[in-house]
This record gives sequence, C-alpha cells and structure tokens, in this order.
Amino acid sequence: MVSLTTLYEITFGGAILAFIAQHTIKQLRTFIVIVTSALGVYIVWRLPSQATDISFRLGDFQILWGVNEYSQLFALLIAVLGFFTLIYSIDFMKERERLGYFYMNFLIVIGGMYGIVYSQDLISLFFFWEIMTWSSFMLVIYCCDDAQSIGLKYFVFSAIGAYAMLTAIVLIWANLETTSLSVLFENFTNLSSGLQITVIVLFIVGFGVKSAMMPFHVWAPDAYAISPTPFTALFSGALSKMGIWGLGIVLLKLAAQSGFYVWVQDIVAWIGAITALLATFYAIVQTDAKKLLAYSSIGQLGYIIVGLAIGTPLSIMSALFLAMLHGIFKAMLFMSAGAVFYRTGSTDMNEVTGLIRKMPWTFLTALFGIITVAGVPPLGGFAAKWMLYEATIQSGHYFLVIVLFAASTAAFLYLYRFIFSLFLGQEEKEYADIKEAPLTMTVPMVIMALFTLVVGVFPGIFINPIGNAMGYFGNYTFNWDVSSLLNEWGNHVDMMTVVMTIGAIFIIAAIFITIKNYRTTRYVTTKDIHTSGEIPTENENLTYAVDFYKPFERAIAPVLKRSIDKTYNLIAENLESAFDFLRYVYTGNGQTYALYVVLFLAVLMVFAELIFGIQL
Amino acid sequence: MYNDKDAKKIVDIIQSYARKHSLWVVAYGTGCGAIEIPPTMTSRYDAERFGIRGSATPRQADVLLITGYLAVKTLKRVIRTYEQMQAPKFVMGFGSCTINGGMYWDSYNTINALDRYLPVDVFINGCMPRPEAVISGFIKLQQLISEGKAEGAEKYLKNLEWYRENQNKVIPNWNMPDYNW
Amino acid sequence: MEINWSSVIGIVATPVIAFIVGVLYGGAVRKITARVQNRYGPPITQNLFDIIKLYSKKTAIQHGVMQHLGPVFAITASVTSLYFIPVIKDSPYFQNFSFNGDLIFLLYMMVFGSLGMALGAGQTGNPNSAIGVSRGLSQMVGYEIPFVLALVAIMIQFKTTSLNELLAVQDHFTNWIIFQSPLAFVAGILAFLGMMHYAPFDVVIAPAEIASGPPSEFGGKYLGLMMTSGSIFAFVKLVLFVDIFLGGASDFITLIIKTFLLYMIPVLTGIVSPRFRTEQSILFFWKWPTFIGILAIIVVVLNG
Amino acid sequence: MSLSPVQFIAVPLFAAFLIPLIGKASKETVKLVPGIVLLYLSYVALNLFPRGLERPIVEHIAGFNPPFGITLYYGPLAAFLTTLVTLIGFVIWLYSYKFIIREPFEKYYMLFMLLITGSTGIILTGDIFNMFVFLEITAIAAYSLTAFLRDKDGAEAAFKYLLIGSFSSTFVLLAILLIYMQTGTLNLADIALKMADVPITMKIFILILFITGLGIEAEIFPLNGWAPDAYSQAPSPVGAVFGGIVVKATIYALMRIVYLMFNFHSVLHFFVIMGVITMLIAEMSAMRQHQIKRMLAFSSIGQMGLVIIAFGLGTEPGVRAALFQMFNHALIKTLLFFSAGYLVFHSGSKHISALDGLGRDKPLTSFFFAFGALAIIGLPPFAGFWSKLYILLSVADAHLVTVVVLILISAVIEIVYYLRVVSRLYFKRETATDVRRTPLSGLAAMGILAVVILFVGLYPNTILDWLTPAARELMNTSEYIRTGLHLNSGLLSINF
Amino acid sequence: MEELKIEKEIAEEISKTFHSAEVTVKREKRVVVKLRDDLITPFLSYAKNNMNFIHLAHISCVDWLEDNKFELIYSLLNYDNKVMILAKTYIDRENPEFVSHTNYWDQAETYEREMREMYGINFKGNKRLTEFILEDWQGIPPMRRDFDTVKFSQDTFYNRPGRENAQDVRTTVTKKSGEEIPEIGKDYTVRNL
Repeated sequence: MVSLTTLYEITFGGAILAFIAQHTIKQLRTFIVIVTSALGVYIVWRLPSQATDISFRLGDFQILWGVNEYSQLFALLIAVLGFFTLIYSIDFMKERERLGYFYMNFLIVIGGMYGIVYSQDLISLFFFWEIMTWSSFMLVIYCCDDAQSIGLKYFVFSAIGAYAMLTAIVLIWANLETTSLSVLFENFTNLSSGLQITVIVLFIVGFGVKSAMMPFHVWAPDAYAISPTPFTALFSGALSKMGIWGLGIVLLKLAAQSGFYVWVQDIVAWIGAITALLATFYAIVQTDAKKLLAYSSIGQLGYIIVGLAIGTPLSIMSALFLAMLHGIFKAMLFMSAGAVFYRTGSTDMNEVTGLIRKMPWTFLTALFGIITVAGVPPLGGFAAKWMLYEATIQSGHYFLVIVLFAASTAAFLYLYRFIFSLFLGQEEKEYADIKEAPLTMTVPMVIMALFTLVVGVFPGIFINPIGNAMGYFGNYTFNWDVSSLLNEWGNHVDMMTVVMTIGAIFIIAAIFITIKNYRTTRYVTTKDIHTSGEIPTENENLTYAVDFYKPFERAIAPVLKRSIDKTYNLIAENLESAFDFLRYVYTGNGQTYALYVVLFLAVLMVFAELIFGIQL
Repeated sequence: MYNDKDAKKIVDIIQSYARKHSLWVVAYGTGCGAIEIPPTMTSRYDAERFGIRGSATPRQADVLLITGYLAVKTLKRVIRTYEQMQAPKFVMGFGSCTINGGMYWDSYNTINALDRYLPVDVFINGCMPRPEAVISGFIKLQQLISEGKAEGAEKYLKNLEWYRENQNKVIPNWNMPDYNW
Repeated sequence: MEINWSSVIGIVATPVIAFIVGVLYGGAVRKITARVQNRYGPPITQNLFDIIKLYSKKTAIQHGVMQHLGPVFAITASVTSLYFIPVIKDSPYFQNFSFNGDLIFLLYMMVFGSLGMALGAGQTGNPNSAIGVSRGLSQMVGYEIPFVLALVAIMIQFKTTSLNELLAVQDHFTNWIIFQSPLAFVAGILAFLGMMHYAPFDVVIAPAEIASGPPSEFGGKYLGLMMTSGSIFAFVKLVLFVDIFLGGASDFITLIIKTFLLYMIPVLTGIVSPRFRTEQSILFFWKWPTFIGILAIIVVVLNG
Repeated sequence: MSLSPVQFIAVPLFAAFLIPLIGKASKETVKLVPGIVLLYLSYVALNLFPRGLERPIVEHIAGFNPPFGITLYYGPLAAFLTTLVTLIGFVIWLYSYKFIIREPFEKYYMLFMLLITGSTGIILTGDIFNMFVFLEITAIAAYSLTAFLRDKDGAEAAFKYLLIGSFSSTFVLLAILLIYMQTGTLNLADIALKMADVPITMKIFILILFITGLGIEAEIFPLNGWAPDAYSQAPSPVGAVFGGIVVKATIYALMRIVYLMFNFHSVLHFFVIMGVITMLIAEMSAMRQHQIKRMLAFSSIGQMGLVIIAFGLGTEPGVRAALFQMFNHALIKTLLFFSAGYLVFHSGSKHISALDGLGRDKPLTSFFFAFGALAIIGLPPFAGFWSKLYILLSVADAHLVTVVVLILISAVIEIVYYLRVVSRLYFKRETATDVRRTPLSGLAAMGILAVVILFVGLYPNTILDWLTPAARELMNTSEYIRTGLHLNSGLLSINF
Repeated sequence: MEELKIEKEIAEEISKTFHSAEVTVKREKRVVVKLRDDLITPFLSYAKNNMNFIHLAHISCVDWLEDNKFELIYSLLNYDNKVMILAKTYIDRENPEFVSHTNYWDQAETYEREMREMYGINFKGNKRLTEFILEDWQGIPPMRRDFDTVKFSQDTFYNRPGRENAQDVRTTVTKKSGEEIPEIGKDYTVRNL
C-alpha cells in the first residue's frame, strides 16, 4: 500500500474529505486532516524501500513518478512540516470560519508539493507546480480584505515564474521531443548553446520566483505576512523550498553541463547574496513580526541559492543543510509569532511586549529559532553557516562571502528586534492575564526547537542523508563524524567539543550566579526600573520598540529609498492605463464596427500580395 | 572552610577593603552642590584615585550623594533612587541644607533634616562644601566602612516604618512600589 | 580513561590568567587615561576591587530569567572563545581546544555573548538598555565587515581557517602577518577599535546619555559577572589579534608585551577622541576600513 | 427510424416549428421539448460517434450523387463537433429551464432550436451554399436572441450584430457566387478538387471575402466589435450559446474552407498573426472591463484568438490542440456564463463591484465561477490546462517562440482579471443578501459541466483519443475529397 | 523731556483709546497702565493688534492682603521700539477669578497655571489648569500672604534644634553689621486705587 499513487490519493482524497466533512460532520474534519498528514509522513518515510517508479501515458506525454534520495529529502521535510503545522492549526484555526476551505487547500498544497518532488518528468512537475500555486493562492487570500491585492500579486508573480518554466518545457519538447527529466539531463548538451542558456534562464526565473529571488521577491513579504500562520510556516518552510529543489536541479544538473556554467554560477550566486543582504536590510525596518520573518525567509533563501550556485560539494551540502534547517526554524519562528497572535491578536512589534513570563515555551522556541537563524553555536544554524562560508571562501568567491557575512551580521539586528519586541521589554498591562498557547501549538514548536539543538550537536544526522541525496548530482563523499564539520582545506570544527565546552561553562556559571546571594536576590517587575527616580504608572509602557533601529536606518537610507516594489507598481499602473486606452478600440458604436470591417477588407485587398506572400 | 571563623574574617576583610576602595556614586544632582562634583572628579582633585567613580544608574551604585537642598518633589525621587540601590549602600548629606535646611530653613517645600527620611552615613557641612571637604567626607565614609559602622542600609530596613512615616508626612501621594531590599 | 594533566591544568588556569591579565589591563587603562588627563589615577588593581565589591554586594535584583542568564551567556562566550584560541604557541598547557575550532567558529562564538547579554538587557524593560542594544548591534554590523574582510584576506593568503596553522606560518619575525599582509592588518585594527568599544565608538554605553546602556539594570553579582566576562573577553580579543597578526607568543612575557602594545591602540585613540553617533560610526567602518580590506583581498588575489 | 446524421438538422428544425404549435396548447410542455430533442440528439451523437470515427458517413439528400445535390459529411471532426454542440445544447437547455422564465419563452426555445439546427448544419454540410444557408439561420436566430430581453441595450446590441452580420452574409454569399462562377459546383469536396484551376488572384479575392465574412462570426479582430455587446446584453444562456456553439461552428466553417481550398502556408501564418492580435487586444480589454459579462465576452474572444493561432499552425498537433481548446472553451465558458448569469441575477447588477462577498451567500454558484475561472486560466487539474499546454507545445513545434511568450503574457493578464473577480466573490465583505435560491436545474447544469471539466483535466486521454482522428481529417483534405465524392484514392491527385 | 517721546506717544494713544485708564510713563521704555478689570482684555487685544505689542513677557500677581485684592500685572513688549507696557488691574481676593488670555498668547497658559497654583486664581477659559510645580499641594496656595511659611515649615519639616538664634535674619544681620536696613515694603496699603 506504500506507493506514490496511494500517497497522492490519500492526500488529495483527504483534502476533499475534509471539505465535505466541514459541511456534514464537523468533528470528523480535524481527525481526517491529521490522519491524512500522518499517513503522508508514514508513506513518505517508507517510500524509498517499497515504492517502484510509476509510469503511464497521458496524452502525448510519458508521465514518470519516482523516488530518489534528493526528492526524498524534500518530501520528508514537506511531510513533517505539514504534519506539525496541521497539528498546530487545530487550535489556531478553531475560531475561524470556512475551515473546510482552509484544510482542503492546505492538503492540496501538501499534495502538490509531494507531486513536484516525486515527479520525474516536466509535465507532471508543471502540473503539480500549478496545483500548488493556486491552492497556496487560495490560502493567501483566505484571511481578509487586505489579502486580495496581495494574493493577486503573489499569483501574478507565480504565474510569470510558472510560465517561464512552461516556456522552457515547451522549448525542450520542441527540440528534444521529451519531457522526461533523465532524458533531458542526458541530452541537454545536444541543444544549441543559445537554447541551453534560454532554458536555464527560464528555469531559474521559474524556480527563482518561488524561492523569492530578487528581483522576483516582492510578492513574498506580503504574502507570508497575510496568510494564516500555520500555512505561513509551511509556506516559508516547505513551499519556498520547491524553488530551491528546482534550482538545485537546474544549476547542478543542467547548467553544470553547459558551456557557461561559470557565468551562471557567478550571476546566480551574486543574485542570491544580494537577495540575502537586501532582504536583511528590509527585515530590519519592519514593524510587523510576520513581515520581518518573511523578509528573513527571503534572506535565508538567498543563502541557500548562493550555496547551490557555488556548486562545490561543501557548498551544496551547506545549501541543502540550510534548506532543511530553514524549513524547521522558520516554521518555529512563524509558529511562535502565530502563538503570540493567537493570544494577543497582534503581531505588531510596536504593540506587543513583555510576553516572556506569560508564554515561556513560545519564548523558548523563538529563542532557539533566532539562535539557529543567527548561526550562533551550539544550535544547528552554525553548521550550515560554517559550511557555507568555508565553501564560499575556498571556491574563490571572496567578495561574495563579505556580502554574506554582512547580511548575516545584520540579521542579528532583526532577530533581536523580533524576540525583544514580542517577548522582552516591559510587561504590558493589557496582556496581564494571557496564558501560554495551548498544547497543540507548543508541543510541535518545542519538538522542533529541541531538534535544532540535536542537529547542532550532531550535524551528521543531517549531513549523511543530504550526502546521500547529493548522489543525485554526482559522486560526492562525505565521510565525516556525526559531530564534526570539515572544510576543503582540512580545517574542522568538532561540534561535540564545542557543545560540551559551552554546556559545561554555561552550567557552572549559571549555578554560580544562582546560588550566590540566592536568598537576597529578588525578582522585581519590569515597572521597577531605573528611570531617574520617576515611577512609571500602570498605563505607561516604556519599552523602546518604535523605530528600534533608527540609527541603522539612517545609515542604510540610500538602500531603503529605492524599492523594487515601487517599480513594479509603476509598470502595473502604466500597463493598466495602456489597456484602458486599448479598450476604446471597442467604441460600442455600430458604425465604427462596420468601418472596421470595411477597412479590414480593404487592407486585405490592397496588401494581399504582402500579407499572403503570393505572387499574383 | 567557609564556616571557619578566621577564614570568614579574611573574606570580610577583603570584601570591606574592596568596598572601601570602590565607591561608585550615583550621579543624582539634586541641588546647587552638584556643581561641586565635576571638580571633585576631574584632574584638579581627582577623586578616582580613591576608587570613587560616577555610576550611571542606582542599580550599580554604592553611594547616594544628596548635593544640597531637597525639595519635597525631589525627595520622592531620591527615595526611589535610594531604594533601587543594592546593599550595602551609603548616603552622604552634602551641605548645610541637608543638615538643617540651611538658607531654606523656612521654605514651604524644602525639607530640613535629611536623616529623617534616609539613613545618612556622613554629613559634609558647608554652603557649599569645597571639593576638599567632599573628599574628606568620602575618606570618612571609607573609615566607617572599614570599621563596619556604615550600616545605613540595614538601619533603613530595620526602621523602615519610622522612615516611611516621615516620608509619608511630606509626600501625601505615595505611589511607589514596595521596598525590596 | 587517561587524564591529560597538562591540558587539565591549562583548562583551569587559562581563564584565571585571562581574568587577571584582563583586569589588570583594565586598571592600567584607567591609570593611563588618568595620566593623560593629568590626574594621578586609581591604582592598577582598581578594576579588581570593583569586581570584588560587586560580588560582595549583599543583595541583587533581577527582572526575569533572561536577565539572570544574560551574564552567564556572556561569560560562556568569552571563556569558550578563550578555550578555542591558542594562548601560548606550542605550549601543552595553553592550547586547550584550539585544534577543534577555527576562525569562523570564533567569529560566531564571540557574538554568542553579545546576543545573550542583549537578551538579558532586553528583559529588564529599561528603555535605555534597549537603546544601548540597538546601538551596539547596529555598530556591530559596521565593524564586522572590515574585520571579516581582513580575516578573509588572510584566510585566502594562507589557505587555512585554523589559528594554529596561521601561527605555524608566522614562525619568524619577518613572517608575521602584519608584515606579510599590512593592509589586512590595518583593516583589522580599525575594526578592532570598534570591537573594543572605546571612544569614538562608545555610543553603546554612553553613561550620561542612556545610563550606561545595556547593563543599566544590572547590579551586584550580575554586573560583577559581566565585568569578569568583559575582562576575559578583552584578553580574548587581544590574544586573537596577536595570534593572527603578530605571530602569537611563545611565552607569557612576549604575550604581555604584544597584547599590551596592541591594547594601547584603541585606548590611546579613545582617550583623545570624542564620540561618534551610531550611524556615523557605521558609515565610518563602511568607508575606509572596508575599502582597505577590499584592497587587501585584491592584493592577495593578484599575488596569487 | 435508423440513426443518421440527417437527424441533427432535421429534428431540431422540426422541433423549432413544432414549438409554437405546442405552445398554443401548453406552455409548460414547450419547455420540455428542446430538452427531449437535445437528449435524443445526444443519444444519436453518441451512437454515431464510433461509426464516424471508423469511416466517414456521407449522406446524400434527395438522392442526387455528388457533386450534385446536397451532401452531409459526418467524419470524425463532425462527429466530435456535433456531439459537443448537442451536449452543450442540452446543458444550456437544462440551465435555461428555470432561468428563462420571462415570456415569450416559447420563442426563445424556438430560436434556440433554430440555432442548434444552424450550427449542426454548418458542421455537417458538405455543400457550400447550404453552409451559407445554415450560417444565415444561425445568425438570424442569434440576432433575435440577443434582443430577447427586449430592453434598450439588448436592442442596440442586436442591431449592431445585425449590421455587422449583414456584412458577413454579403461577403460570404459573394465568395460563394464567385466560387460557383469559377468552378461551377457547390459541393465542398468538388470545389476543393477544382480549385486548382482557379486563377490565383481570384482565389485570393475569394479567400479575403471568406476571411472577412466568416471572421466576423468567428470573432477575429477587428471584426468582432459586435461580440462584447451581444454577449453581455443577451440573456446568460444565450451568451453561453454564442460562446459554446455559434462561434465554434463558424470557426469550423472557416477552417474547413481554408484547409480545403486555400491550403498554403502564408494564409495560415496570417491566421497565427490575426489570432495573436485578437487574443492580446481582447485580453487587454477584458482586463479593464467593469461588467462581468463583458469581461467574459472579451475573454471568449481571446480564447478564440488562441484557437485561431493553433489552427493557423497548419500542423496536426496544432489542429488537435485547437480542437481540444474549442472543446474546453465550450465547456468552461458555458460554465462561466451560467454562473455569472446567476451571480448577476443575485447581485442585481452587471458590475463586478456588485459581486462582493457573494461567495458566502451563494456558495455553490460562486464555487462554479471560481472553478471555471481556474479552469479557463489553464490551471491543473482542470481541462483548460491540457489544451493550453498542447497549443503551446504545437506552437513551439512550429518554432514560434515569440507566440509562445505572447500567449503566456495574455495568460498572465487573464489570471489578473479572473482572480480579481474570484477573490472579490469570496473574500470581500458581504454587501447584501439575496433570499432567492439558485434553482436546481441551473446548479445541475453547472455541476455536469464542472464534473466533465475535472474529468477531462484528470484524464485528458479520453478526449485526445477522439481528437486525433478529427484533426487528421481536417488536415487530410484528399481523404475528405475522396470520401466526399466517392472516389478511389488512386484517381485523386491534388497539386496545389 | 525729549528722550521720553515714544513713551509719551504711547501713553497718549492709550489714554485716548481707554479714557478710564491711568497711564504713567515710569521711566525710559516703561509705561504703566492701570485699568479696570473688565478693560484688560480689550486693552491687551488693542495693544497686540494696533500697537504692535506682540509679546506677552509675563503675567505676575501681587497679593494686597490688607485691601483684599490681587493685583495682576501683564507685561507686554514691543519689539520695534523696545517699550514695555505693564498693564495692571485689581481683582477680588475672596473669589479670585479672571479671564484667561490663552487665545491671545499661548504662553499665557503657563503663567496662569503658575498663578493658580501659587495664588489660587482661577482663570476661566484656560483648559490646562492642572498641577504645575508643586506636587500634591493640599494647603492654601503658598504665595498668599496669609500663608505662614515658617509655621508650615516647622510643622512639616522637623526643624533641627540648635539654630534658634538664627531664626530672624533681619535682626541678626542688623545686630552683626550695625547697619540700618531700610523698611522696604513695610507699608502694604494700596495707594491711589
């Protein structure tokens, strides 16, 4: 029973059942959804050992679905994240309306993503890609009135990407008469070089839109921020990885064969790095926590793109490592922001403050999340960042690494702002009696948080499956210890030693500071602070949150001033007015139409020779 | 080892020596005497050689200088600042205004006797005391510390009710958090 | 299990030595500052007294668990970084774990403490702390760039990211990286000015303006632990720079001389400087130091 | 009575004349007549289908042998199109059953039957003058249906349609006249055989007349000025009839004539270019429409542009893709017109802005609209995806990458204006609630279409298997001539 | 008296416009105008708009306890000729109320708040008559002359014993220096009311 067909049947069937259940037996809905996603996890887990490739003809095309290590990596991420986000959504979405719609689209997104990673031919890839796109669009516009234009923007950009991809597929079909990926990889060099570069560029655009590559990222911040949080976690965690999945294939399987691999590498790597830097800058100036995380996502995807583009074994490893890890930690962060939203009704960082004592587990998740994003040891993020930097330096991209470093240092700014504004700072009177988020929300979060720690100590548990997955791209061997990191110059970091040292010192120091003056150490409220003797009243909140990074904003003002978003809006406006002008070709006047007919006839008559190219 | 009497004594000696030579002053300029602090601290008189240093916040400070007259309104802030300091902590009255009201003895809004409201360890008289006097006041405080007599904080805690009564008499609207030593 | 006593001694002794050296350096800085300002100045042990006094404070307050743990993060970061730096070249006692880490690891480890402190400062709820953190993090983005440029220049020149291998390269006076790659040194030292938080880059703790910034709610044992960590951290940075640029040290005397001389650069700059605003210091670091750093890389690349 | 293709013409024609008579007796029965007729025709169509695929059926009316007398040619293509027309016709009747309640609905049904007659006639006939006659039947029925609501706007639209339509008839008639003058025959197959002897100038002249005349009905830019008004002013099922039946039949006629008589590549390229222009201008105009049915009309024109592009490729995959797109468009646009009809009915306004939040009040109708919108944009797993994909692939096979890009650009525009409506439907705040319910017959009609669309989307093979012989038939003119004239293949040679 | 020309012109203009006003040229650049309380508003308006006295420098108050009057003094300044007008009026002390002039000058708000706190004068029309300098003041306004500050201080602030001799500054100073201090302000009666 473990096969790809079952997987699709269960997931899409579950989607429809969930919708039906919502309108018949409401209690069954949640059960169906959870069981569906859990079965998904089980099937995906068992697939490599049991599944056989599925192949059938659809129209003119040979459809091919199969499991390989590379797909398996992403499929597991999708399955696990899908499962966790769905559990998380039980309580989060409880009070919302139209849950059948929500869960149906949610499961369709998951199914679409399974379809993408398991498809071995371009047609089914595009088929599932579009399914994923429209179902995610449906979720983006789920929330409210403001979501309409954002959703439209998302869809238009997605469509541009998808159609770029479609053009590439069509070109491949026209020239190679195949849609099979493996045949494409074998025969790619048979294409003319102009066609090769066109196909590569089109595919990069296609996948780049989903992975929010500059300058196609403009949809992402808004769409991430406005979609319901359980979905945002999946959106940023797994859905954006579909772009990465495709970019990996395009860069390492197609571009690597072409004559301009070096150029493609450099350009894509630079785009990735600039994406990372600018997205970080934009994240710093955000005031909405979810939007901040959205920009952060874009930045992290930039890192992954750089890693894929550089194309050395270590960099691919780091990219895939970061891709997997990003799925987890960004889901964690979005979930914690969502938990805050669930309790306070806002994610505005200028409003919500001081939740740490109210929501300790959420805080812990957020803390682990930001430490992982920052790449600070001992959590998993460090391994990814370390490998990326080493790979970037060792492959000779010296200035690239500077941009990456700048972005990653600047990332501390927004990460701190995220955790400070929501959880630290003065306790707000308004939130005096809120509680920790319910168990269905905290449990997935905390499990993932602990997982980042495990990955930090034993990066090998990620490195080994990723090493296997990289077998898809070529023969790379990674015979590292489970707890150590090794670069190409032979330098290494032993995470076990690192974590032991950090842990030992941390525990000693913590014990010392706790037992010292234990009985005379008092907890005081955050109202009891040094304010030059003045006493803040109950209603005063002195948390410094508005314009938190004003000085930094002033420093990077020239960058912030120019916005790609504005350019797109300008284009859209001009196009609309041009269309408006064209519309008046249809005057609504019968005589005009008659005139058109006569003119048409006359033109054809007069220029017949020209138009039909026939010597009369 | 820690329970051993002599050893404890040694620890005490080290601690009081360190305390004595590291007096951090919270910079709270209450009255006209605040103008005497900059010369005390800077090149001319260089109080830093005695380990005296300004500190920005009461959380880090050891010494609260009341530099001159205290209006009722200021008194409330001063009490707040004092209570935010961590024990052991010392108060120095500065100038005659803190002793008996000085030239503001009959004013309707300046207090006359500081030690009714805060446990003053050292008074420095004069209107205003010169930096030399200030430094000699600090040396007096250091002596008291090494002798173990500068226990203002404990006195305050022990007689908190009495202090509170006096404070409440001049500050009718008492809206401060409870004293957490 | 066999216990390697020399490394055990090293593990115990290194932080102690680092603390003592750091504290005395701190006292020396105050003394030197005083002399420059035509004062007599406090004794050189003044910072030690301060720290002991802070530990001997009888009471303490905290606003929550993150404030409680903030200084712990800081000391963890400084001591861990210390353990991963070879303090004395080729000494069995003071190598500690330096073979298990590398420069990029150190870069991140050094941030760990700042992040922890920032979290602790954030929880106090004091707006001054948050302002200080905001300034500190912003400024960090400024000086990290020239610093990383310098490090990258060195890494690609010697094809290693390990400090021990860098030390092995600088086996002779003429092979010191300061002479082999002077531009990288200049960029690094300019970044170092920022890292040490002396004027003109001390807007983070501006005492008169934002009440000493991040630590403004810390007192007693918390401040004591912070100052301990600060002393060790200053030593860590100095040793790191000496190891990278000045060929390390094979005995303590050399180490003291080199680190002290290096320390004087930010200190003397600081004494005679006014204070930059945050954006001014960020833009400062993004101008000349960055340019020099890029130049350093270009020179390295051109030299092959 | 044995089944024969003649019934496709005869039965609805008979029904059309019967309806007024029945109407005298019972108004309610009138409503049922078209349904029964179309159901019967569907039965006939499905029964004849395998036979048509196997071997073309050529019927001779009144016993004359070709090329004299009237011929009906029921090949794979005609089989496919008649099936489509009858099925769509049936669904439209189902929908109209409760929708057209305004008097005189017996006239509506009569005209509707005439329209079906005309359309099937165009598809089936093997005689060019007959084709003209059927075209006229269709057109006249269409004019009257446009003005069915008898309001000012409808009348105006109908008048415009009539005005432009009369041009169409004139040109087509003129062309037929010229052909007759030149070849002396009216049988399509015979004409195709004899066309080789006609001087090229005359041929081009005839071609231009045909293009202009039939292009008006096939909605080629700039001849399609009548269409938006007619679509939007006519009752919704009539819009569906236009989009789903009439245009399909005329495009069939145009393509049959062009492929049979003027099969040279420059002509086909001209169609590609005209298709692109039609598509782009229509999509751009649709983007800025404020009335939902006008928007649908422009979208319809755009889709026809797409079909014309695919036909213009002159390759078998191209023709097949065009037929597939015609099939899908017939289904989807009908579904869209149906749902839009009820949306307009419920909101009480033709304007898109009046549709805010209707999705909550009328979930099923809105759902069908959203379904249709997603399908017509060409998103999987709906039918529209495959036909668009096939068109793109065939265009790329012809190495027209620019056209691929332009098609995709127009698809992006399509996305914008359709999704704008969809998100309005579901996610804007509700404006008003309408207590009237969408009748079951309407929902059933939409439901049937939606199921078919989804089914075709998931199993495109079913349709593609039929389309391949149909496309081959259109491409393979010699086969048509041979069977049409009962000739042996060996005797035939066309050198053009 | 050539040098007081401008002042005299101003005095003349005022007395021409406000017949009941009692105008004195005190000295150079200083003109004192005494007015009925109901004429203050028209006068200020006139001075501001027609005579270019655009700056309200201060509002002050004098407590004439014996006459049971408060004297309000409005100081207006003309930037062009640097002349200052002191417009004086008397209001009832028992029920001290006056019109607010915040709509003429925004800064009047501050002065009026101070006056209310120190003298208890209620300025009608001032929207912000809240606590100003004193915190939680509960007794009679401290600047009124019937408020005994010494007694208040002794009652409230714990006079430290040992300075009884220094209680009367005047006598001590007189005794020590042997100098006669002129009795300024001894005669509190209002003349020429």
